[in-house]
Amino acid sequence: MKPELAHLIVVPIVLPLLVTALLLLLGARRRRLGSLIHVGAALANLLVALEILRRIHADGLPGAVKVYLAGNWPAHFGIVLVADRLSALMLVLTGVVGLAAAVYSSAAWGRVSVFFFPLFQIQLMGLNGAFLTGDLFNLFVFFEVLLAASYGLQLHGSGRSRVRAGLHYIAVNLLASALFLVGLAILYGILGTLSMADIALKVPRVPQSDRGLLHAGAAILAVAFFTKAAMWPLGSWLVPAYRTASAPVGAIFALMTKVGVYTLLRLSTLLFSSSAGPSAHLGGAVLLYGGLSTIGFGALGLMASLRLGRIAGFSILVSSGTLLAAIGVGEASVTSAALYYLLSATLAASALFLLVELVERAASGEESPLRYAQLELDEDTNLDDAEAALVGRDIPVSLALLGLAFMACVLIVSGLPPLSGFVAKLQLMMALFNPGGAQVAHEPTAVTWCFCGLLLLSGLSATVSLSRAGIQQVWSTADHPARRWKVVEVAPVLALISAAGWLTLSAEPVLHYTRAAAEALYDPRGYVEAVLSTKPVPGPASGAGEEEAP
Amino acid sequence: MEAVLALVIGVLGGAAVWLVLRPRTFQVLLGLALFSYAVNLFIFSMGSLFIGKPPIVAAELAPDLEHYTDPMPQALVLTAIVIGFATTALFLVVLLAARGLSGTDHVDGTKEQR
Amino acid sequence: MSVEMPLWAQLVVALLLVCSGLLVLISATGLVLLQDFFQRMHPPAIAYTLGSWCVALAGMVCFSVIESGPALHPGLISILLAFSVPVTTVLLARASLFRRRAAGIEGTPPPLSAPAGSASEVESPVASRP
Amino acid sequence: MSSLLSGACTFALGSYAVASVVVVARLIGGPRAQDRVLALDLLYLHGMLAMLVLGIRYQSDIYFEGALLIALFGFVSSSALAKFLLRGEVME
Amino acid sequence: MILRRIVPAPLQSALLFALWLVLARSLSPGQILLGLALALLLPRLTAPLRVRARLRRPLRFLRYVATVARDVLSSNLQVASGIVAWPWRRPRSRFVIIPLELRDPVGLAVLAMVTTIVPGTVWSEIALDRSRLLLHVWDVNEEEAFIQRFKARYEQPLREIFE
Amino acid sequence: MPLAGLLLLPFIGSLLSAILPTRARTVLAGWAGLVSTAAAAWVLLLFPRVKGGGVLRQEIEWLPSAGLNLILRVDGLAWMFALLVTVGGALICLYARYYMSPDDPVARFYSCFLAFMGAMLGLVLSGNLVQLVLFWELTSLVSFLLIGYWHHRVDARRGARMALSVTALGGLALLGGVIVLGHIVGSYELERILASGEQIRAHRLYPVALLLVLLGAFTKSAQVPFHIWLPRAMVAPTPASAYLHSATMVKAGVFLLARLWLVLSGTELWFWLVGGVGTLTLLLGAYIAMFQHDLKRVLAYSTISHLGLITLLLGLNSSLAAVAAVFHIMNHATFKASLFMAAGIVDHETGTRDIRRLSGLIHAMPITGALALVASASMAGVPLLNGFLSKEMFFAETVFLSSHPWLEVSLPIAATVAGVFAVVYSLRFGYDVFFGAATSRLPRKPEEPPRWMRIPIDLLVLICLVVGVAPARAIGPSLAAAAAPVVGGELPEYDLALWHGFNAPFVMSLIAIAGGVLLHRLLRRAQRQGRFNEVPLLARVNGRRAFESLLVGLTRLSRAALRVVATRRLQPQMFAIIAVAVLLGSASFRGLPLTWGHRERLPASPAFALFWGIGMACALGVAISGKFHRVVALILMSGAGLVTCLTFAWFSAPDLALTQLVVEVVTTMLFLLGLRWLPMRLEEAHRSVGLRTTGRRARDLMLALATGCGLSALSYALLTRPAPQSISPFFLHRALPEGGGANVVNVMLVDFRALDTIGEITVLGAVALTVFALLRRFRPPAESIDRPHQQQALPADVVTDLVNPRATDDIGRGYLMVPAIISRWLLPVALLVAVHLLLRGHNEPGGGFVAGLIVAVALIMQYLVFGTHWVEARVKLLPLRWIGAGLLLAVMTGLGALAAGYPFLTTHTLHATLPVIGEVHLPSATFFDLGVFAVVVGATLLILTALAHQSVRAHRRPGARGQRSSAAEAS
Ligand code: NA
Ligand code: NA
Repeated sequence: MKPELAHLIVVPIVLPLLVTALLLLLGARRRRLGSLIHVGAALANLLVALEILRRIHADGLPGAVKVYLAGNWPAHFGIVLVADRLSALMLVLTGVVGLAAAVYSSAAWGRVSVFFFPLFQIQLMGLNGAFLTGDLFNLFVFFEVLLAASYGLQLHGSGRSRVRAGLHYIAVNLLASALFLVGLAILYGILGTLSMADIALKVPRVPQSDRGLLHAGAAILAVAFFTKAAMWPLGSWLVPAYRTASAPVGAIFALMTKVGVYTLLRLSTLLFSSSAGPSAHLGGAVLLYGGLSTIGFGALGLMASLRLGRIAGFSILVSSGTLLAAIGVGEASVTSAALYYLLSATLAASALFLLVELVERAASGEESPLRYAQLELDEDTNLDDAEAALVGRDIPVSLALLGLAFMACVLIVSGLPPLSGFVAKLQLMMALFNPGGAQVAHEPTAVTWCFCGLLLLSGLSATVSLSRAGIQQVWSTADHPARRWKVVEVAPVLALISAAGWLTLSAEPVLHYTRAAAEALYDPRGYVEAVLSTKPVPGPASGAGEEEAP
Repeated sequence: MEAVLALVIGVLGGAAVWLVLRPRTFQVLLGLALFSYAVNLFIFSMGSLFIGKPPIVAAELAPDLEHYTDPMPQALVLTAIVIGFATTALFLVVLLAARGLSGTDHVDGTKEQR
Repeated sequence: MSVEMPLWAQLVVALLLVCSGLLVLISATGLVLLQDFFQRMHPPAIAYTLGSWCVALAGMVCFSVIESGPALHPGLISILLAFSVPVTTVLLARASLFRRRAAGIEGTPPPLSAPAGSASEVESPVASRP
Repeated sequence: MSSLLSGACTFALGSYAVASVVVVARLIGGPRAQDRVLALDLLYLHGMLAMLVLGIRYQSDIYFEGALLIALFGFVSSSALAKFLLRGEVME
Repeated sequence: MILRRIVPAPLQSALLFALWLVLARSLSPGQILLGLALALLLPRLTAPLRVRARLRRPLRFLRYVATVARDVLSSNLQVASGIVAWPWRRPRSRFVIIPLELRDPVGLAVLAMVTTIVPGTVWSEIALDRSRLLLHVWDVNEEEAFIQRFKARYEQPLREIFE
Repeated sequence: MPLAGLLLLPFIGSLLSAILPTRARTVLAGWAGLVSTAAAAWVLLLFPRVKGGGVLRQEIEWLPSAGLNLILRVDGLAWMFALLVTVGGALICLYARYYMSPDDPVARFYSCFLAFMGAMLGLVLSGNLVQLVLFWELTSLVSFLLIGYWHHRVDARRGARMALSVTALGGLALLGGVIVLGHIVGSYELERILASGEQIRAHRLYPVALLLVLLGAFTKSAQVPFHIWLPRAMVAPTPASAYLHSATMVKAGVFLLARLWLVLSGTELWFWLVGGVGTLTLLLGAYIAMFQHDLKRVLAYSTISHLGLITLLLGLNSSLAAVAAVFHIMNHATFKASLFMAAGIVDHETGTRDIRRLSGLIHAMPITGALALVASASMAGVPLLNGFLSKEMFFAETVFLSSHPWLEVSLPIAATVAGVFAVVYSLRFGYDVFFGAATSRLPRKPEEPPRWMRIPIDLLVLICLVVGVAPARAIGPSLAAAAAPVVGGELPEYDLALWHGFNAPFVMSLIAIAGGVLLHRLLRRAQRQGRFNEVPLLARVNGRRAFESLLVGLTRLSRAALRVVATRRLQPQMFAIIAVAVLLGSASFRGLPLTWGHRERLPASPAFALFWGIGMACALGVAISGKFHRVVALILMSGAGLVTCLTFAWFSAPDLALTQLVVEVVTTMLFLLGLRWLPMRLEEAHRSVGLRTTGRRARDLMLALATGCGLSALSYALLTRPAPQSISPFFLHRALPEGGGANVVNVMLVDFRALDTIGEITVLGAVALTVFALLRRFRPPAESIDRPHQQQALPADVVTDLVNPRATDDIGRGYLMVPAIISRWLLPVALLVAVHLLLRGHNEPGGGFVAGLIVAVALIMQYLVFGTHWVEARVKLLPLRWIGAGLLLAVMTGLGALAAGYPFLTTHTLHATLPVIGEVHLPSATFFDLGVFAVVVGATLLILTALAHQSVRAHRRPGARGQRSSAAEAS
């Protein structure tokens, strides 16, 4: 890394915080300037993330890892920020979704409360930090940062159902955070370190008498992440909380379960890699079966839901389950496909959350979908007797775009061609059937069948449910006179969809990238070495160079 | 003494779990607050506990774990205390808002459901 | 810990500590033993005053000897206590009076501020918190 | 640390502990809220005294600030409780 | 007058300065400088909430403090022995209404502190017009004698000091 | 020229028409027709190159690493379908120009239409099965848009949705099948798969692959029971129906069967599944078609029947049958498309499609009538028309089948019966509409349509005739080219002649025609008498209803299931989280038993054992009293907090003790502020506790016990273990020389782990903002809007010392006089102590957190005694600024290191020697700690004062009694 840009890694954390401070000092008076700063910061965030990704990828090494020693202390003593391919990918995803949501929110949401923008920025900071940190406790802190902001954002606007959902959301997350701490404490008690890389080094050397404790710590830690990733049966909180959140918040929340997934992926590959001795691949089965049941749960929920908001929530559950199960399989090829899936699913879910609000704004005052479900059974109109004329109706451009965007969301969420959702599911299934590549003979196991079946089934149930809700809520919107949507509201949706479209077209380079990321994950030596060998900048403050073994 | 301390942590945790599973929001709040005591003590007990060996280095003592207690868990607990306080405050306010909006202090916002 | 105190200092400190322990025990006993709330408000004063003064004095002696210079800071505690304890006591006594009047407990004096004749500062006995 | 001093410290600490147990009987048993508040206030005092004695026992100054804080702020909780009992709200 | 502007509350500043030195446990020039700065700064910061009172007779006040300290000791013993003797002899605790002449709030606050730290008396209620005080007394034989002694010993000096 | 151009052409056309003026129907139709015609011409020009079994191929890189590239591949079969698609498209464009209403914004229609054409072309040209699936689903999607074109109609929306749901199901199944095939062969390329027939059929997974692929094909080609979507899709504009539901989309299924015939057929399973479903569809479709009254539905069911026929042919495992199938695909496309268009014209001209209302139209529109009659004759299998030829081949195949004896008998019978039915429904379409007395009771007066609207029908009917009369000359080469790839290049012997002699198939045809005419007479008579207006036997079977019921049922079922596996209630969720943690935690010790360590135990201290006993008692007390005695619980919790604090102090953690202590105070204050708004819960005297409640409590108690024991065991195990090889000596070692502070914990907070601290203050700030925002919209419970009962109990006219600080400016009155003065005295002291702790924090216990909390508490105490109004009238606190400034200071301190070329948060210490003071060390960490301090002050104040403001707001709220009585209170 060029020295003058060595600090790039810390920017995704510092920038939002700085903006938060500025926005707070700016106060409520200068809204326009505030929202300008807000959007500008989100844009800068994306650009920085892209630059980090570009640099890491440009390295070309299999285990390209950039390490930043916050406070100039050597890795396992101070807190270290690590950007590898996976982190960079998540940063970019955060950047894209964050920018879209920021632009969307600049339309009106800031006006509702002066705190929306600061909280949003804090949320970004938390997400970025969680993706970057290489320290277990710092991870906890960034989890708390992003959760604290998310509490505020979720509750934004208040109202009965929102507060009720928020109460559950907060209670569940507080409990999960407590478990996080318990698990983390046990790991520290056994290993004496908090640096993830250092932990990875020490896990194989844990004496047999301590290993049970180590596993218990890891298990309790995992339960916290399971909860945050909304694994069944710990994920019932998700749908109400996400459904009631305002649109840009829902969009950014689409990322939040992914943080849980990311952490599970990061820690399970780092701590329990194949070189972890007796602890290798610990908990894979739990992840796998938990993930599968989450997919099933999500599919059920999709089938059962009539409202778009709920459907969007359940689609998040499905994606979460898919990712968890894919991680549980523990194969680089499957993980690579899962990473691609993660990108696609997150973009689609974010777009969907933004869309839901636009649609619901237009369709407010419509008949309730529940009544619609009743209607379906009752009448049986003959084709001829329908009163409506056989003359098409005009669809305003904005609505047409929105309709197309909605359709694109449906396609991606349910994995129908030709968009990225299809590529993702295809890749996943191909990888599941041939984890070692097409040429390597491999007998599909029951799990493979189950996984693929659930993938297809969840796709079907997404199709059925989204088309049902879409027809009811999007198409019928066309009957109404033109709605007032602002460009800044429609544009982010289209941008997210376009990003997904780009994913489809550039599937090859993206998959190339995710493959490299996944392979690096399953061979964490590069990560560990890079982190532990990074030297502080020599100078008066830190007596660098004379680093000693712990 | 270790056994007693472990017992304290267990009792705090058990009482917290009991409260967290209760149907009244205020009980859940108390439970979460108690749980943070338990967790803080739990983290704290991970460091080697010593009496009278605070991690405040003095020139005459060799800076090792013989003469000072482990500062790391303390730093962690300190952060955890503050975060715990913040989240408790938040939960309290949300609880109040929920009580005001739903007219009941049941965690699900529904009337009696015992 | 490196400094060994002279015997007289040890004796003084030990004596003060034992005194403090005994006083605190007595005050606590009083708190449990006594039947009436207002009676129970008296014993804690022993711990607030003499009980803590003894310890503070012991601390002053001890640290003065160790640091071979006047160590006044333990005494600060006693002074601060003299300021802070009255706040609680005043409010608590007033609250107790109010609650006893509200509950209609025998032997509670009528409010001082109300004009003569109005017996109570509350309209009717209200269900009060335990 | 001589055995005399440490014995005295142990005695004082023990007395505080026993006294605290006795006080906790009021804290839990009440019977009325004002009793509990009074007991809590006293419990804080015992905690403060224990810290001071620990300071003497380990001849360390680090316990002093804890005691100072209790002396300075121990009353805040109990006054707030008392005011709550009296007025039903802490800040009017 | 310039001095007055720099040090708006000299007594408070002095006490804070002393407090700082005690807390700092050091008499180094740095700490003294810092203490001075704080002693000047803090009264300014808290000026809107400062208690405006004048200690008219400081020496009388010191004597008063000594009296109270002595009484604390004796009352401590009295109450402690009362508790120890409780199974055999019940103290005659009762409420006593004390007619007040002291009206200065600061003086009354000091009186409240005194009654609190002297075991055996509990400040219970003060009339809105500050004319009467309700005290709960640990052990009182003759009410009138107690009232007289209380007024002479605790109230009268405060009137001299603050009014 | 690359094939990609052919594929892209319709898509480009589609995009262009989307942006053309939406009502320029001539331009649009012309454009779409031009595109289709160009594509058709392109396809036609390819014929010489595929005629002799040649294959055109173009590969475009997409996902080379996964072995997935876009491969465009034209062989005979693909060519034939491409021709159907493009020529059909061109004809339909012309037709649609006249069919669609001038008021209709048709740009969308043509855009979708061309997109569909592109998708269909992509499907038939796919040289890669994954790509085939891709375009397969694309056709479903675009057809969804076309069916729902008139989306303001409820039937259109439903029809579209049903089509999408069913075909999407099939598409996903097909995807699964393709994945399995790809797994078996090791490639998704069509050529490799076609070459691996043996391998596939022999593979263990063949049945799975077959089932999944068939599911895809059957749904698309409307085979029973997935046929239900097709009749409902008739709500599409007729041009779309004519295109999608005769020639193209519904043929995708049979195209797939033909495409993979070489690989998948030839097994018993194939025979029974494909043949069986085909037969069933053939018969059922024809049967239902007879009784339909809607012209388009007759056509729809007849299409189902014909698709069944094709499927059956493909299922017979005979290459001759496969050839017949291909032939029938072509024939069906011609006559069915023309029939659809004719139906459209009838509908367009008369305003109805109800056969019962239509009669004698031949008089009004003789040419259209004639064309329709020829086309329906072809559909009925009348000789001299193309339909007859392929049907004859079909009859022949059923007759010459060698299989089970009963099948050898029953299949020809079934075929004949289907033939009879076909004649009946053809007559219903042809005879019932155009013959008989001309009726005048029609919505519109019928007349011949515009000439150009009829041209497509003219052409198609002409093809029917030409092929029917001179099959070998007209279609022979194309059929050969199309059929050859299906059967693997080796065409069986067949004779495309009109007359094969008086053989069994011919007899069957005769029987069918005769029987059909007879049956039609009978049916007509019966329907005149009002009978058989519903489908006999199947009247109650309603496909749409069944589908909707299925969906609603599924929805209900999943809701029921969801109630079991998910919950909207909090308690089960919390239970699940804890239970899973306990379960997984204990499962970790399977095979690795939990043992205690051998660390030297701590010296016993009865005093602390007692204190801890108090802690436990308090905790249990909180658990017991939490429901009804909130204040008690709060007090007890403070007790537990104090014990925690003492524990910290005892075990050498002075910083923790300090922080815990102040946090304890603030928390108590916070809870009390909250309790003001939480109406009291009164314990009911005789509350009966149900069995369920008891059970749940027992369950919760068990979990609480388990968690408690688990935590105890874990902490005991770890407490007794020797300390691990910790990284902590490093901190002890470096704190003073490099961190510049002796208090290692503080140095960790502001230096080693400063990033944690940054996050932590951010959390605090975020929570404060959230609390503030939430409380701005706070609506208190109805029960507590009024003043607390303590205040209400005071009669307004009674003079009391219990003054409300809101009501008076003179706070030196009443019960608050003494607290007010003392707390004002203590304020500067507290601030001094805060500064003391802040400044010494780096070297001794203290630091920004504690200092900040102390300042906040000191200020809050002023609120407590003076009330919100009084304080805020005198002191401007601006907590938001504190938070912002604090964050800024902390971050800027961290960023300062960047200027010196060090990483974020690197500490620098300023060493200076000042005149009087001497040596001064000023670490940058001090500024960092100052930032922490500011955030803590701001956040704590913001949270507490926001709550405190509620009392003020409630006071102002209309309806609150406080308003009236407060004045009296003050007097
Ligand atoms: Na007293
Ligand atoms: Na540093």
